[in-house]
Amino acid sequence: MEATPQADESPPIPREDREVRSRGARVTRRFAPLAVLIALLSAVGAIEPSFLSRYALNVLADESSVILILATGQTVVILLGGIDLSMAAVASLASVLIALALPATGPGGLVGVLALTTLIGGVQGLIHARAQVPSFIVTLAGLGVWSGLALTVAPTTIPVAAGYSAVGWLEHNSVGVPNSFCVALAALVGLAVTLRRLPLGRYIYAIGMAERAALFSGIRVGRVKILGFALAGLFSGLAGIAMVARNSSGSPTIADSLLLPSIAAVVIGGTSITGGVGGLGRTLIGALTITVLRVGFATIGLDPAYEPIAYGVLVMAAVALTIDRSKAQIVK
Amino acid sequence: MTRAMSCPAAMTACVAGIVIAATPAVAAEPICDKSEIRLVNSMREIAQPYHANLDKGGRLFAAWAGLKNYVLQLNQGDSDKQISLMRLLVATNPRCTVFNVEPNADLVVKPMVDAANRSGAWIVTHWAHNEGLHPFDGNDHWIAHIAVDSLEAGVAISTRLVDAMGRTGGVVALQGRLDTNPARKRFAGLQQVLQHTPGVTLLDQQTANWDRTAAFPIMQTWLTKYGGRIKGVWAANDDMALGALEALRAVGLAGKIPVVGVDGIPEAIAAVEKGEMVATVSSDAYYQGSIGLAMGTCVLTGQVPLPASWPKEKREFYLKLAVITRDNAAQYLREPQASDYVADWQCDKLWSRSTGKAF
Amino acid sequence: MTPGNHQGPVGSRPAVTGPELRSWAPLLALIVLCLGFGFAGPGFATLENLWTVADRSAIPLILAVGTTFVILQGSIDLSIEGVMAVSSLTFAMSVLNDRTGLDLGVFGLVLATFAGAGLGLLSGLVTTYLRVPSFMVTLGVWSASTGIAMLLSGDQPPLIKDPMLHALGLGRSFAVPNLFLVAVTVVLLGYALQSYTRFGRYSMVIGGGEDRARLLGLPVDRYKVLAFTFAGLLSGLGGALESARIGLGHADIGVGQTFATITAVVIAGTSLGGGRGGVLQSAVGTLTLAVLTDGMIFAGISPYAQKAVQGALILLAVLVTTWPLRSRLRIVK
Amino acid sequence: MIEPVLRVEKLSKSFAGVRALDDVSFDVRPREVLGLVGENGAGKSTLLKVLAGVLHADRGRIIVRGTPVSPANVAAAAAFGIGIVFQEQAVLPNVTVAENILLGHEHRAVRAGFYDWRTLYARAAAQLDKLGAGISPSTLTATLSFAERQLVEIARALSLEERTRHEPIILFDEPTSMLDANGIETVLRQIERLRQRASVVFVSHRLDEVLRVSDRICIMVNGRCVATRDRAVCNIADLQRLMLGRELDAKYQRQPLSTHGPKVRLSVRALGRRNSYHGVSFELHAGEVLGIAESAGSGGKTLCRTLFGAERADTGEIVLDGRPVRVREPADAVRLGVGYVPAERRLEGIVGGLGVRENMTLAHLDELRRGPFIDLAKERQVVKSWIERLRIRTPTADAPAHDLSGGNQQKVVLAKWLIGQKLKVLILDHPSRGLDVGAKAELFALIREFARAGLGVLLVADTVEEVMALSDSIIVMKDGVVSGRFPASAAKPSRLQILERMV
Repeated sequence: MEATPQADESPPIPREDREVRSRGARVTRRFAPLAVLIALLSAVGAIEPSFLSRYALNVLADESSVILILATGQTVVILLGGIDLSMAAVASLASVLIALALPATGPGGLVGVLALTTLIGGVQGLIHARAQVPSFIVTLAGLGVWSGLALTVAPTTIPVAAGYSAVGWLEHNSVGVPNSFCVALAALVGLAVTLRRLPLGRYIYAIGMAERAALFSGIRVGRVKILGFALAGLFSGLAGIAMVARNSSGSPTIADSLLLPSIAAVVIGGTSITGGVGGLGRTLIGALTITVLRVGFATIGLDPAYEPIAYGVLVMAAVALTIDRSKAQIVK
Repeated sequence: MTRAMSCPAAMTACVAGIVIAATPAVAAEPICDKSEIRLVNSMREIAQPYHANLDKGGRLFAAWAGLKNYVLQLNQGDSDKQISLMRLLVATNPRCTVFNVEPNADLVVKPMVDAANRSGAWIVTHWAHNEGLHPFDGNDHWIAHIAVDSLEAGVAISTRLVDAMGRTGGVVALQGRLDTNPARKRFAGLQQVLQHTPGVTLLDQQTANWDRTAAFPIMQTWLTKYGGRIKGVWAANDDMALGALEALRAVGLAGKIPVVGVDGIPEAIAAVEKGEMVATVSSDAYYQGSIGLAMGTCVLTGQVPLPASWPKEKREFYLKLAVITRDNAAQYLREPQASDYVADWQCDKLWSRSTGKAF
Repeated sequence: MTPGNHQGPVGSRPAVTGPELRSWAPLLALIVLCLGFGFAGPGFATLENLWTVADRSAIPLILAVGTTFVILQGSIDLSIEGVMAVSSLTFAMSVLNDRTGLDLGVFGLVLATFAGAGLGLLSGLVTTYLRVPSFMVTLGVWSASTGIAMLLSGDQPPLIKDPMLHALGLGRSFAVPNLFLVAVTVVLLGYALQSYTRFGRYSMVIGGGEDRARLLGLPVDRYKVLAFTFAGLLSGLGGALESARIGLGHADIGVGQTFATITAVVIAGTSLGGGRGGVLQSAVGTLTLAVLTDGMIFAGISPYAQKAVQGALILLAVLVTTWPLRSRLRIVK
Repeated sequence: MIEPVLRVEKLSKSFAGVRALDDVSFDVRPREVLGLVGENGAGKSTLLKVLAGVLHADRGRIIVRGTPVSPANVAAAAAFGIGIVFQEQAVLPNVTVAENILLGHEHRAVRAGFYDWRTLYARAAAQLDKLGAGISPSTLTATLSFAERQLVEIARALSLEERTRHEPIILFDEPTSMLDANGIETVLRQIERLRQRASVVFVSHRLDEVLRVSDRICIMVNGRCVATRDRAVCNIADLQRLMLGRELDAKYQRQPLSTHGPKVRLSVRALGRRNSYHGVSFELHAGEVLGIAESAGSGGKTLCRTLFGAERADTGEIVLDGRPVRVREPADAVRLGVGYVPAERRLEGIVGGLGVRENMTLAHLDELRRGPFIDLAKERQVVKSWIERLRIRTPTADAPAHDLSGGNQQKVVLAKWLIGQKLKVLILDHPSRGLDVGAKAELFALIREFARAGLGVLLVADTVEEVMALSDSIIVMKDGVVSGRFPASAAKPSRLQILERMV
């Protein structure tokens, strides 16, 4: 997956039709995802009205929190033009470590685990950026290593023996909405501000859109990439915490089933897989869509088999709609 | 797409239970009208015979009790989802809803019980072992936890195995996924038996994740590694036992080396009847899939007092185990009818299959 | 070409010794590995265990051959598990079984294989005509086909009752496991395709320089679609054979295979960038993994550790092959 | 008069409004070698690409042996008997020589999709024999030297003889630019041999080569063929005079000022990079514009990219404001106050998807921060002022940069650096590439203006016109070494003097 630099000689796409195309893409990118979400919600609601009750929506919010956290981290990496296949595995590892650590360390342990997962992400970023290995290889390898490690550290489910209160509050409602969702949302907003208002954010978009140009503008591309993957690691850690809070225990495979949904959340939201285009608002929509799919289908008694099918189709459709074809002539 | 947690043993319909001190005859106020009652079976999937039978059992009861509202919740091995599905459903009419839960993993029990207590729905759980978590500790809506003593299951099959081996020779053991309680307990059962059988040694053990496809090559490697020294094969569930059996078949040893498993899935029972397997523990999925719903219905219709008033041994108990061997295999191959269970569904017979053994 | 981008230095002879040497390294690694386990304990270095490893590697070999062509072209196929699931159930339900009345025998095998090919075709078409990166497409196909398999599977995995097919999956001919014979045939076929057909050679060409291939007006898309279809075909065959061996059709039959296959293909020097490596390399890689797994069971190491080892291997392999390509202006996503 | 095998009539081609070919016309006669010369950007490569079907003309006709054709792609062009020899990077390293030669038209060598390697090798060998090249068709192309790969390219072009009754027309697109002396010799000898069996169009920067192999030479300026000369009646000097084309407009006719201060901004000492340039030393003063004139691939461009940290230097040192500095990556250079305006604007200059504003401030966001945040108000105001100051024509400050015209994009890139408070040295890499005359003039004026403000400006360009128009002092580079120096103090050099030392 190496970008092919076009020689300056090669003819650029005539401006007008590029405008048309990119405007069309922009429109679909912005509105199609929201439309899909609304359509799904109303469809499920029509069949099972209680699904739209305030309580049920609360449950939805709570359910979406973990996916939202994972997807938020994933968004940064995808905006950079990469992908992180290891996030779910790292989250599982984190859940185990937290469950082991809490009794001894209390809240302090959480900080430690977050630091560790951030480091894990950073290391993957380092290998990707410095050794110039495609991110999806590095993280595919990471997926194996970290889940293998988690299973070796603790082959069994580990109930939180003591100190659950350190994470338990996430499961309560303070402002009428589950705290876990508030936290996820807060994290998302915080990151969104970073992306929009901090130089780092500009750098991330610039790298995703035109890495060379970013490099030639004096951006330390390697450093930014490492930072991006470190962020993904941090959010994997957060997801791990949310998982422990929700299940009052950690397990080496607890988050594994969320890998595909979290990536799907990002691309279904309309963030382009080739990088540089998209944002966290879209990821929020994507995450909610995925959640409606996950629990909505089951609620209306649809055979769960249709759920993965829906993912698959939606992912392909979303990428086909949002991908920026003018960027790379060669798609691999 | 994580691996299935297979479904461990339970017990059989045939053995009559010691009936526990009958419940007070005084019937309480009905909580719901029959028409309001909603029955929910929450389980992993229905792609495996065991789960399919849980569902069938539930439907048999609903039909027998004349309750229209039966809901099946599948979580596809996703613990998170199992919890969310329950939380969503109790958004409406919780107090007339009964959950009969086959936990995807131990860890889902607490969140689901909390959901029940908060919403006022009623829940009966199976299998899981949650240290320090009991229905009678103020969890008034957790009607009961019906556990299966996996240790006992492990002991049961292990005993049959060593006997079939003539109490000498080497055993290889295929473990279930190590992050599940039954896997650990059943293996503990094997170790217990081996302690008292000096003639038999454990040659090797590996986890095959409850999985037939994974068990096959492991068994192959063992066969080459230990060759003739393998005199018996122990598997934590039937699926892996059958995988190992295929490996034996490939080298013409099927039927010559005793194999044991747990679950009593049809294939395994057939193998037992053919003599290719020595024993399996049939889990009466039909019973497990219906008894929780029966308990709930009795509570809601006021035919039994509120669970809070029940003695501990009625809130938390083990099912008795029976083992399927060549002698009794035939009777398990037949598809059960509602009539086989009507006796157990009576509100005064709800505990007919308890071992009475406390935790 | 500006001196800025990562061409070989002007006028100098391009470095070739690196790759040339490396191409033998994997084979050496495999041999060393065998020797290591052989000396570590008794029983490993026996003919019987040789056949065990052979049998274990049979289906991975078949999967690896298909995936090799996709990777040679610089694409990737993550759909293996899903495709295997679908073909497994198609197979189990079309041969003599306890679910449907069908009894197509060997044609069931063909049917299942074509089912796989169909899914591969889908991946290929979406990648080339909608221009969606292959790893996203195949991720989607993986998910979708898993769902399809679940639909087919219903509430009870269909059991295969056809003794002939069961024997095919389990039996041996002249002491050699049947499946291994099938696998060897597939590998040889794959090698022939790679070195004697336009499909094989153009896969190399596309991997070596897709822009050049398009410039010369080669039907690149056609061969890409072909590669995905072929990969799907072999994933289908693999799924069906796995079912024949285990005796039932199951949606989880291929779990873990995608990761293992890509690892196998990559560790023996087939470059994910495309254009370098081949079927024989993939075969060596697959055998290496099989020996590793076998040896680890011998050594009593839990399979959980193997996951980690595979992960480490894939990274190591890619590091070794891509390290020389590093340059300040190289863009890698 | 002999009937030409190839006639080009009023061919025109524009890229994003910039004329690359402007009604160019010429003939190629049977078995003749036609040399095509002209300054970089004169349209030579574009012309060949159109003839070979890689690009498509906007207007005009291509007539092969009396029949008008418009090749859709390389394969189609080959069917008309037109073959092109790309630079050697084009061959595939990972397949055999034979496959490279016959790629796409294996014909008899592939039956029903199956390769008959013996036939394939035999047919490839036949092509190689025409060249008398001692390359085995079965070797892996990666193991060949660059010169040998070039021969493989030629053999591939020759192979189209088999598909046309007529003798082929072979186009050479700067086949020698990447080769060393021996390599060049081999290729030229091949072109000599080709005369026996084909017609050739030969493009090169090196006039001596052109004079040596061509029968006639067509001189291109600004996308048109301004003259055609027989080899017999012209010499390098004539060609150079013709290449410089019409006398330049007055606005470029300025005496270089040598009024820049004595302060040395940048001094480069014996800088060298393997296989690119070596032993380059010079000093760049504050307020001075130093121009490096070179023909493509002579090392000057790489040198500039080295100073910006995009390339590594093997030897020598870089001294900025008296302090020796190390630049590992462009970011280091930017921190030190060095800016770079790249030639590949769309690839390295602008981030097409981002707005003008984001592009302008990308390199100096730290200077626009309030606390950790970007001070958007300040940013807008700064950007606004620069848009006015550089007269950038854009609908809004937030319009996507790729919607701007080349000239305005270039101004945005310029502004990106000028915004920087501590900018010391600005490196311009072919700044006027792809700009029309008006945009050029405007750009040059700006550059001079800012140079006066104490900036050290380093310019590398391959057209004498551009270098002359901007520079106070001039360095000429050829084959990686400095082949001429014209300090501002000395008398102003003639454009011929410079060209002589370039080619």
